[in-house]
Amino acid sequence: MAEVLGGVFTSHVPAIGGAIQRGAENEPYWKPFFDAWPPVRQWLEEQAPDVVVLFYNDHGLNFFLDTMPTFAVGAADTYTNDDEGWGLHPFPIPAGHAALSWAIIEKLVEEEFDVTTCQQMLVDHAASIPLALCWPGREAPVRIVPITINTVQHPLPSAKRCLALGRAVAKALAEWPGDEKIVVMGTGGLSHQLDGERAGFMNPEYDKFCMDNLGPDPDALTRHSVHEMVELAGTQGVEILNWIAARGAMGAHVSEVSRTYHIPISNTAAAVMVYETAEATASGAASTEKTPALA
Amino acid sequence: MAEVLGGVFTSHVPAIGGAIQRGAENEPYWKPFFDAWPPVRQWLEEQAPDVVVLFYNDHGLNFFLDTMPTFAVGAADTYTNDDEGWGLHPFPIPAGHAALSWAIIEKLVEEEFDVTTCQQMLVDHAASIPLALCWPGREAPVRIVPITINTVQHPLPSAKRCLALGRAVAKALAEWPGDEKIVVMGTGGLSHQLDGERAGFMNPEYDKFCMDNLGPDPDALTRHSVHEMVELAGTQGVEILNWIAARGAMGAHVSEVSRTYHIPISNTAAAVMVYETAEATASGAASTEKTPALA
Amino acid sequence: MASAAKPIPGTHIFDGDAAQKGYALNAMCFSFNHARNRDEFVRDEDGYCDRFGLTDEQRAAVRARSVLQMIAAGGNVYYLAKLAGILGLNVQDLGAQQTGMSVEAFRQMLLDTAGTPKALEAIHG
Amino acid sequence: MASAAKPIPGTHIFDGDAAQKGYALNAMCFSFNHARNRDEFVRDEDGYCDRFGLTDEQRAAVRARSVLQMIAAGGNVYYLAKLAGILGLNVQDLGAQQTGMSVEAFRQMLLDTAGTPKALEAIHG
Ligand SMILES: [Fe+3]
Ligand SMILES: [Fe+3]
Repeated sequence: MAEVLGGVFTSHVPAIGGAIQRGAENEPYWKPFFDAWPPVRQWLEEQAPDVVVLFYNDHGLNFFLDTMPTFAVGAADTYTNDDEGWGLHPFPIPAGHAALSWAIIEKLVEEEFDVTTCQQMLVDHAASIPLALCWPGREAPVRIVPITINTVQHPLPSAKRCLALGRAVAKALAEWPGDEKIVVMGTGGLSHQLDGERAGFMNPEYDKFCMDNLGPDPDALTRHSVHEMVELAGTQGVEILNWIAARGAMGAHVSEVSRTYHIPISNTAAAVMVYETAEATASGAASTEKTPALA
Repeated sequence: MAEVLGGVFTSHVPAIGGAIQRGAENEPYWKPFFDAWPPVRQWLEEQAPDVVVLFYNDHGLNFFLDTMPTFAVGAADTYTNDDEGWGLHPFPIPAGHAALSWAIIEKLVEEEFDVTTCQQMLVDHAASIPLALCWPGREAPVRIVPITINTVQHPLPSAKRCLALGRAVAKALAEWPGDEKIVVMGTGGLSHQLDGERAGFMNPEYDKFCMDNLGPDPDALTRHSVHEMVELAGTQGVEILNWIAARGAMGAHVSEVSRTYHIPISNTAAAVMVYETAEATASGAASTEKTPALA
Repeated sequence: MASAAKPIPGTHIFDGDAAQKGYALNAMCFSFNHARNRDEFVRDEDGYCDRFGLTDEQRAAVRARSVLQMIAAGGNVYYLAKLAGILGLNVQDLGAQQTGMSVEAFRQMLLDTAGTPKALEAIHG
Repeated sequence: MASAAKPIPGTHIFDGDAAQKGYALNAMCFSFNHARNRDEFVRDEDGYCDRFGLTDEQRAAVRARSVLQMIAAGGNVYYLAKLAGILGLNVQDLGAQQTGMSVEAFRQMLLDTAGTPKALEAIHG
């Protein structure tokens, strides 16, 4: 039986990719952010997942406004990253797990999610950078199922809808007959706004609300409308929708393994969190400390 | 206030387009099908709609399996038909009604439909032929909102989900502040199967069940799963999903204005139906005969 | 993902398994929306199949002009119809080939359906 | 469709109205995923804008290198960022320009946010 071991949640700012490619991880500006990662990598090393189900938003690499899906699910055995126009070298992307993708798609349509299925799909920095942070300097030793959420063109799906999407994915994972060990990933956020006279806006109070509640009570994050989330988190802070969906895919109960919150990375309040499920906790050594240091 | 006057439902077999372009309407093979249309055209003439909300399925002109939406809503002021590879000349396509499209998209996402929005979209014979049948020899004097439903790649949305989609569109139309007169259109079917050893399969009994119930009790059509619909209607007979969604967009109560059922057009059991709403009935002269001759 | 529902005789559900298996063949057929691609296929069929990376099974099916083999290789009839157009085959030709009938017999079968009691009831109310 | 919700100061929701208005500009920016298109834009900016059918308002905004004008003309920052890349501007440069600050002052504002009581609470628990 497949097991969902936990989830890694992280900001995905393009500049992080630049820092990785320049080898700037130890520069004073970057160190506080990159210091979040050794414990995450150790947790992943110990859990040794086979599959990552990765919730993120495309920023105009694969999708354009001609055909803009609310939810898209990759259904390929091969994905690639590519030139996004601002100088990052494409990162290596691990193989896809098409069979699991189709199982997820079947379940999502059965549960009345109107997904767009993508047998060919470029995955952008919102997928490639988190994978490079988890498994630096190599192709991640997992297979992936990428799931994108529209955070670009309003109307966006509500937080409630995104959480429900994740929960339907959880059902698909629970029914999957394979014996893969699965980790979910949610990328983006936290609060930031790149555009408009309010550019540079961040909101640590709302970010803390999200980090405090995502694990024990994710429904708390669904009380805000998308418009309220834009007000609270900034125009791009709505990328928290990816975190909310990923949290939904983890099942009901999770415990916090690690948390880092740092301001600023580029224009963004950056966060890195790991949650694990009872399955991972039961599996042993990994989580000597179940109670988060900072929560 | 906008009014939904009724709906036109028709098969959309490519060969119909060939017959139109060859001027074969009066050939013995074609006459029984084309004889359905003068009353439909007269009804449209009398109702004089401004807008057609058109539910159909793309057959591989606009969408491919790389990016395959369950539901897609056109959001353009201009659409074109194009070469589909088998010799039809492109038909003229009327202008889009992008503002109404966006109002529908807003409502659909609010009602938790995960639509793909298309600001650029080729519309195929499933849209162009029905428009050419309604308004022969000219560009239809309406603006359109095209909505596609995946009937190509399983899993398909259920009949229940398609009816709910249509009903959410009905809400959007009811809230639309414009004063347009609106007709919905649902195209495709009825029973037919092009592929496999069962090619040529048709099922008049199921077709009659659909035609008898679509108006008074569309929920009756949602009792069958998609798999059962394939068994009952044939692999391409599932295009009835477009009819079901269009019916949902008409509101609760409709009366049948006309019905034609003819076997075969190409490999298909062909049907043409018109329903009208109380708004159209109230508007007068049009429907001297509310009780369908054949029902 | 193969459907768990009971099989329907003579009927192939185009599901995820088929869509994945048939991707190259269907992509080639999708390209036939453009006349220049149809011309190119006619001019150099093998080279064109190469360009889309068809599997051996798909190439054999195309070479044999066998619709059932194309479907077994993941072809979807909505896309295959564009290839059929190049080959000058309409959907009755496809139906005849798949059912093992002559085109005439297949056409007659379609016409005969119109005369069944259920059809007469549907047609005449 | 313009949102009925109350406006958020300094914040532009990229909704249907904006998406429709900005289509040509965003399509041009989307094309900048390819190096050859970026080169072509650098070589012949006017010609490249022509090719994508930019509106006068969009062309003026691009010519002025004004992000706020581009947004007013329907630009979406996710796509505009690709144009910014060509112009050698990072998101701090964009932020400074839009807020009317110097880049240094904008950067300092971001750093200052980290020192607020709420931020310290979020950072240190
Ligand atoms: Fe982002
Ligand atoms: Fe069709």
